[in-house]
Amino acid sequence: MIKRNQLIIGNKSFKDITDDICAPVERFPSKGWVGLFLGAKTLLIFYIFVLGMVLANGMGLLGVNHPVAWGTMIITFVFWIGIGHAGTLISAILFLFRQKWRTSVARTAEAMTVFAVMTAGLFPLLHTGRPWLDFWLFPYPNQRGPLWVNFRSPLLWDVFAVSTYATVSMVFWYIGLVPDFATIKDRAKNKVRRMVYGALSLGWKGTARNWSHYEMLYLLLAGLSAPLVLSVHTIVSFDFSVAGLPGWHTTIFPPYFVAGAIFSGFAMVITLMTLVRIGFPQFKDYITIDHMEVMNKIIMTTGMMVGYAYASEFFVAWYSGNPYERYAFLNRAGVPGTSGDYAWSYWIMVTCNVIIPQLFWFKWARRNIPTMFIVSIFVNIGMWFERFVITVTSLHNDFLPSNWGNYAWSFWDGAVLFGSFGMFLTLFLLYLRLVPAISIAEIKPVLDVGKDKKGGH
Amino acid sequence: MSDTHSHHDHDHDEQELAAKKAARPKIEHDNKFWLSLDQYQQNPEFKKLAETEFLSSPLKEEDDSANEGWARREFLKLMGASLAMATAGCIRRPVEKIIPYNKQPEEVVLGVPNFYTTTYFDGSEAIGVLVKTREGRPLKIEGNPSHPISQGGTTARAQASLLGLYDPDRLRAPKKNLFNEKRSNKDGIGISWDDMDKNISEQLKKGAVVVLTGALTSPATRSVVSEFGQAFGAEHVAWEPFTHEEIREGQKSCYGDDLVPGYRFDRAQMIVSLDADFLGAWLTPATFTKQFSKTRKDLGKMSRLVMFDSSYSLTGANADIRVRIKPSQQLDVAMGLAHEIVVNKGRSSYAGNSNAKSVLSAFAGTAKKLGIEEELFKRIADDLWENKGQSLVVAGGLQTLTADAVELQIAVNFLNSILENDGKTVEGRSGNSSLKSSNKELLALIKNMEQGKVKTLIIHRTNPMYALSSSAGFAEAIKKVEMVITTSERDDEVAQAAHYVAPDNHPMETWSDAEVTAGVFGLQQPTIRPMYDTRSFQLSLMTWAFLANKGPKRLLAYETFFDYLKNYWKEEIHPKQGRGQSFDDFWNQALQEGFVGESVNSSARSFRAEALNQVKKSKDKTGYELVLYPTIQLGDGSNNNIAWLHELPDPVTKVCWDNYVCVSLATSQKLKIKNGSVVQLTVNNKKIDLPVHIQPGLHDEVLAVAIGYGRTHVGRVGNGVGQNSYELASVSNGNLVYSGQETQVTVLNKTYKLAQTQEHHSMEGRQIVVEATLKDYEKKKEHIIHRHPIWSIWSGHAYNGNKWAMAVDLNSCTGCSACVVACQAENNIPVVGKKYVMQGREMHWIRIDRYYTGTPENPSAVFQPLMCQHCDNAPCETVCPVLATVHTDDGLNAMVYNRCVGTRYCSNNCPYKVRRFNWFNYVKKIEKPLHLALNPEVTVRMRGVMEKCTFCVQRIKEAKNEARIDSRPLKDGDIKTACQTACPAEAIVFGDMNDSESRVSKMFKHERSYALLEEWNAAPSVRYLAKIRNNGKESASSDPESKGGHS
Amino acid sequence: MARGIGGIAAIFLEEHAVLEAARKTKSEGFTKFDAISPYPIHGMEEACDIKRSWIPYVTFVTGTIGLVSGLLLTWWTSAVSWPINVGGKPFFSLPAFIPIIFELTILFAALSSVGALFYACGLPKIDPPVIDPDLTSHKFAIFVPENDTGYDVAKLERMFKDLGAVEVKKVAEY
Amino acid sequence: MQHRHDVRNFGGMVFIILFAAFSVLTTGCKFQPGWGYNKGYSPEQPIPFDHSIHVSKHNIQCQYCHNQVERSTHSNIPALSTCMNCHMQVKTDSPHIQKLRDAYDKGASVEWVKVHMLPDFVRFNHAAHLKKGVNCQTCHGAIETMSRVTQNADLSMGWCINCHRQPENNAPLNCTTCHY
Repeated sequence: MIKRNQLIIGNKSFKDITDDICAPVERFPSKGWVGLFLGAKTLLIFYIFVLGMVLANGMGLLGVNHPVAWGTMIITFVFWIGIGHAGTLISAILFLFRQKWRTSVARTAEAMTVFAVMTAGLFPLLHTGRPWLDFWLFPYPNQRGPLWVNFRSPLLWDVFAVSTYATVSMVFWYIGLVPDFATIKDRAKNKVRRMVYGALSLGWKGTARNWSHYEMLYLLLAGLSAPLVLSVHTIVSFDFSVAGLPGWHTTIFPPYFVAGAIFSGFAMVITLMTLVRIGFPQFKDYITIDHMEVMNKIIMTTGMMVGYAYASEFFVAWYSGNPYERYAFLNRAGVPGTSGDYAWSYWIMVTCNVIIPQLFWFKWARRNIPTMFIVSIFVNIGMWFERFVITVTSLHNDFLPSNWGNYAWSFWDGAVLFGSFGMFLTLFLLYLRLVPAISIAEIKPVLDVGKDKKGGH
Repeated sequence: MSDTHSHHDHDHDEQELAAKKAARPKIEHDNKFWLSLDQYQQNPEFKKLAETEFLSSPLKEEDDSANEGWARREFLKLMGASLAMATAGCIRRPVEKIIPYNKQPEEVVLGVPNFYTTTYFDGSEAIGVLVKTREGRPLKIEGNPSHPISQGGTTARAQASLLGLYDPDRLRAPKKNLFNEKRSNKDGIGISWDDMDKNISEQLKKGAVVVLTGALTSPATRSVVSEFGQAFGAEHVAWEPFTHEEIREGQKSCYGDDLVPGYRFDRAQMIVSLDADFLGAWLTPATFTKQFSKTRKDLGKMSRLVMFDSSYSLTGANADIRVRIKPSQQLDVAMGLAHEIVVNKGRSSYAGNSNAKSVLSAFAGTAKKLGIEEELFKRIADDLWENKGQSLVVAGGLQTLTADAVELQIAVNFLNSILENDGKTVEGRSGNSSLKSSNKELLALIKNMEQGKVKTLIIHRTNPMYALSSSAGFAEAIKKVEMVITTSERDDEVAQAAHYVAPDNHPMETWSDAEVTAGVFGLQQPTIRPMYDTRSFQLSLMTWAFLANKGPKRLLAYETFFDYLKNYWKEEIHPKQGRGQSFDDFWNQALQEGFVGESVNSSARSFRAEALNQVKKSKDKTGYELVLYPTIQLGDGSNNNIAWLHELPDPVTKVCWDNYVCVSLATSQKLKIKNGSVVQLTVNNKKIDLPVHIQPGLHDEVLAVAIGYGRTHVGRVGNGVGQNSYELASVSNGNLVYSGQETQVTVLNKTYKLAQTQEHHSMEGRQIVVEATLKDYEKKKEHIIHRHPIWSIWSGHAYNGNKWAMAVDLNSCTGCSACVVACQAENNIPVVGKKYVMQGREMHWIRIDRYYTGTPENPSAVFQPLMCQHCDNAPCETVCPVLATVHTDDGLNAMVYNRCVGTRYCSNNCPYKVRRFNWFNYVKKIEKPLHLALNPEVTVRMRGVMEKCTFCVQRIKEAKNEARIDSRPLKDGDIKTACQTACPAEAIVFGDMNDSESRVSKMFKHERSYALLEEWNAAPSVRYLAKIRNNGKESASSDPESKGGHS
Repeated sequence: MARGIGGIAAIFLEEHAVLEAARKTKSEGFTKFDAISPYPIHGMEEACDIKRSWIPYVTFVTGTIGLVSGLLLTWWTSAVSWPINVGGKPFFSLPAFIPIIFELTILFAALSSVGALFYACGLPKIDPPVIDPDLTSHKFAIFVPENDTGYDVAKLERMFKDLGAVEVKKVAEY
Repeated sequence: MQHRHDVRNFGGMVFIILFAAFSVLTTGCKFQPGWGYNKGYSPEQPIPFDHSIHVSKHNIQCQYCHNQVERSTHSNIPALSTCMNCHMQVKTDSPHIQKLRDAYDKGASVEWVKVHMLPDFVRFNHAAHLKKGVNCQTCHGAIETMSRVTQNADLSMGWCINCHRQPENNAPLNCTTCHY
């Protein structure tokens, strides 16, 4: 078997590992962190104000209109949900594939997932005309007959999929955290911390019997999350593909969306990991350049998958002979003879998602932190525009030319989009401070992987 | 909106009379406003309310977020609200009160509407209408189907006039203006009727009185005015922008009768219109559309309409053959046709007439000169001749008011005479002799005023301060008049210059009558007690005469104009029209039917050959020519404060909330201007800046501008919307010239965004509006439509009982947009204002799509009314998560507002995009008393709720219940949707598909019928009948076999 | 909370040492003893003679329950309780209901599995006794409760020392 | 391992509490039929009009006062003139009747407190129901015995639906039956 690099460098002992990983939680926050946090928090407060305004005045504040009745909120919802896929993917699917390198990034990736899903989850709720009635989307016994819900509507599937996904991924994440909380509790110097983390650790003891149940459960959750994570973005893609609009009504959407989700998810992991490595230098020994490289490879692969999807969409549109479908795609690309009002967004998307990731063919690019950081940012942008292209271009020119129109982008659209980052980052920064960012219990078994004396377990 | 709340006394003849007798001498204007009980009791709190009541307007609305303080309040309120919502299930509702009538008016059944016949008059057309009232509240205007002239047809403006009644900017009491010597200031104060009447009657005694009114179609009013004239030696001058004087003069010099003849498009097989927009805004569009559509239903003998169009008029859009010209060419075309017939073909009795020939000879080879396809021109002339006796040539309207307007009329009359149309399609005697307004008389009056010959000027229902170009000098002249009195219902431009404003009642509040055409009289009866302290114009005149104690007995004898009117009918109308009925029967019948009499038949009149000599060939002009034209929305601009009309997009340009200058494509390229770039028009030294709208199909030397905009004192809605292009009219040798004036264009470095509800104008080769030439249709029959093989994997639900459906005949629809306003009135559809129309948020449930076909230089237009298609496989229903839109067992696509959470998924998934979303809480912006116009049968939608056409489900219910109560089955035609009743062309038919005998199911089986986006298999319950163009050509622009649905 | 049970515990520093110790303890005939480690140690199950976890059965059963209840929910509400014609589709449109059914299956299975873990490990525990705080960091331990067959402090202490325990201590309660 | 019992119970307790909270939240008012609706609402009226006297004692038909109910969606509250038809003579001495009379003479009215309130987006058609043979009592309860009008049913949507659902009534179940 080919010799592989160590997963953890710097000849750590178990104690070192514990110390390193617990450090951010136990030490006083660095200036950098505080700065970032204040920034994020301000953005979050702004976000809350913006959402309040939208709630108070109505969706009319945003650019949504007739015919483009879905806009920034849905786009950004899909964007965050997409990002929220990498975590579970890494922790579940890679776990099933016994990919040991996952251990150092799994925890943070999962955290990212949870926070991304939280951020995303707000949008479908808030983008309705009367958000205070959203509870009508749940089938609960009522005094109206009772009147139930329409299980045929993809939006209802969304409700079930997203809430299930949120719950399960959160549980999955928490279960992974339990032993580490116990560790922190036992290391705790002051009473409060001991109490808090004691409660969080649920009184975990780490006896062999517990571990055997624990590992079994972890395996099960991984097994359940794997199809779940695939189903979620499949169902999100149904929101579009089940509708009849040209450019939406395509069978390729589920795989295409899932690929896109993994793509954007890993990009976001890279973005965050580079930051974590800067913020907590000791993590460089755990989140090594090798880890980054692996993920960059995944980014490039999924990037090309997405590119393939773009291409096949065009082919199918042409091959179908459906004039509406054909027009929709020619219009996306801005072919002369179409309105092509949104061609710019289409080409931004293609550039960011298909062309730029090709850099990763080169090893230096895969292993160069600044490069991969920039690329990952581009991918994030590109993936937001992918959803923009899908949502807006299909709606703005559909069947009857008489009601063709454009999206009326307003200040509030931008505010909602950027504000959502405030929410995400605030949560993420808090996470870095309060929770061991790498799984202490999971990383120890892979300590020896790649070490010369023995080839791991 | 529990209806048991309304509790005013209902307006009823006997009661009203009794009340008036009691209230004498303060007659029609008692202080009992009935807006609400509080106000009724003069409650001070209400007074405070009333003062603060008209603050915000949806139209002037700025982005609410701008005001943060407000936002915070609003935000907290919302927080509270949502909390309340969350627990709403578990708290008692607020206490509501029921205030029953004091005395039950026996004709009022709560919740059951009453219909009153009356007449709507807009200055040119008197339409017989039914006013639907509930608990004494006018709610809707319908055409009166039994009316002999308008036959149930209405116009957009007639439909919208309801809103004028509830206009918050109406004057609520008489006013007095205190002027300085120069009359430069304006300082209005309130004044009591009594004081005002005293002062005025004193002033009147000085004599030199002039009564300036609009065209008075009401015989009784005319008699009041003339008797008032006898009293004070007052001269009566009638003027309004659309004088139709040119027609009368033309008639006079050709036949010697000074009237506007009756045109009978229903008898015409070949129609040639020279800029007469008779389907849009010329003369009596509702009636004409009715007549015209009759000749388009039976394709066996379908009429042909040829339009020589200098603007892109609605008539031009409906023409089988449209020829673009500029105003200075109108005369050439008319005479050219005559030349073609008389000289070239040597036809008609004038073939031998040397004089005629010599006059005509000047117009030889017109077609070539005007660059009109000569073959076409010849064929038009031939068609006219071949259909002689049943062809019709018309010209008129502002577009034809050039220097040689009268010559044009003479030429047209000449054509009609040689074609033996006079007496057949042109009826001299059945014309409307009441349209007597005159530019010349007005200009003469202005001279007198300048010379101080006028001491007192009484102005009624006309607005020279706005609608008359300032070059006529009215504004200066009026300052020379000792006392100016106006009866304006609002503080308008005239009221600015008047000493006294004696506000007139709204037509719906007051008695009157109308001479619809010679021999047909209509009654106008009030449908509501005057809302404010106003008084009818006629009663004002009577009162002043009464107080001065001058004038014939009849003028002084009556306390109310109603008495006068009734007596007038007894003396003048009953003897002629009575047919031996007792007067009371006659009167009641008139009230019930809304009219009496029938139009007199007329025979051919002899044409005075010498008239032809007046026609001179004017030298050919080059350079840009101005075209001023009225729009179907605003007409002459008198109802400019009605938001419905401003938001109603122009049927051709699809622009709303503005006027603009239309230029042809070539011109725009020449001037390097785009839609919305601002240009300055200069017409003899008068300048006006207007945004550009590029209008395909215009003559390259035409600059077309709509009049009726740019009012300064009409009210919060209309003020400052668009530019007043009346200014561009100019006075030349004692008459007003509107169109055909030389115009300079300067491109300004500015842009101004126009609100356009349809921005894409080609069908992209999709089968949307199926159009075929008559020839093609006769050859191909049903194959003009490309059918798709459609199959489904399951049988679908069965519809037993009723299955509601609608058929729209695109061949009849003229795009007149009456249905749009009718729908808006019926269904409480909010107006959103220009800002939000630009963001694509207009709310119309039925919209009229307009597509251009053919070349961009001279495209023809097709119209397609589009409302919810009520698909059996409704895509919107499948995707609604909360079952807010579902299918009913009678085939309706139900929209349940109170269940809707507003995901807007349904709108996305609707291939027709007919759903509308309440982006803001528009209903909160409805200003009192406009809320009285809300239809209690239709739920008012709140913010965040989707809405759309419901097939007027409330009317379905109403009809069903009536049938149930009378225990009879529902028959076809019992249910008529709002758009259907409004349509003057009878293009819309609603009914039960399961009843194989119903009109709609017959139309569904028609070979021209097709469903929009059939291949999409949403299985709509609306089907369209293909448009047929009788242009004598084969394979028209959109041949479905080559383009439809494919490409 | 009530007191746990006392016993003896040996602390080790090496993974293989504690594995060794576990095997020895088992061979000595102890049954109730348990091994404590900061992370799951492969082979510890056999070493301590722990049966395969029974949680998967819970997962399967509850998963099935989720599936069936999803099916029933969608079918009963849309086809029985109040059938409504939505977009001309059949009242019971099974294909459209599959996503719901699937998600419910997963949800039920996942949550109940976690519940099962809590049950199996008796979580949550409030402030359980700790033998050595480093046991969740880098140390390993074997704990033999005093009620185990043939429990003999001296004997065990000797045995663990031989096995290389860095420390052997009596635990009041665990 | 019985020494874990207490612990397990603790977990169980938490679980049960959570479940209870959840079910209360989701099913809300479900367990108390009529809770949150105005069932039993019986406000003080400006004039204590007594149906039992008028209907049961003097056998006045409902339609005598609510005379439009068979023609209209609304059942009208009688105009004061209707009351005065009798009360010109009957019981003129009663202070309440005098109150009524004063209002009548002043041309004013009486502000009755509305008892049966439906939301504005709900359309109930009296005439249609009467025509179908539904009698007043079905919805208004034993109104003829009420000395003060009391809301009898909760008038919730479910309550309407339950009646419309019965096959023997073959009443429509469309949304547009009540909402438009």
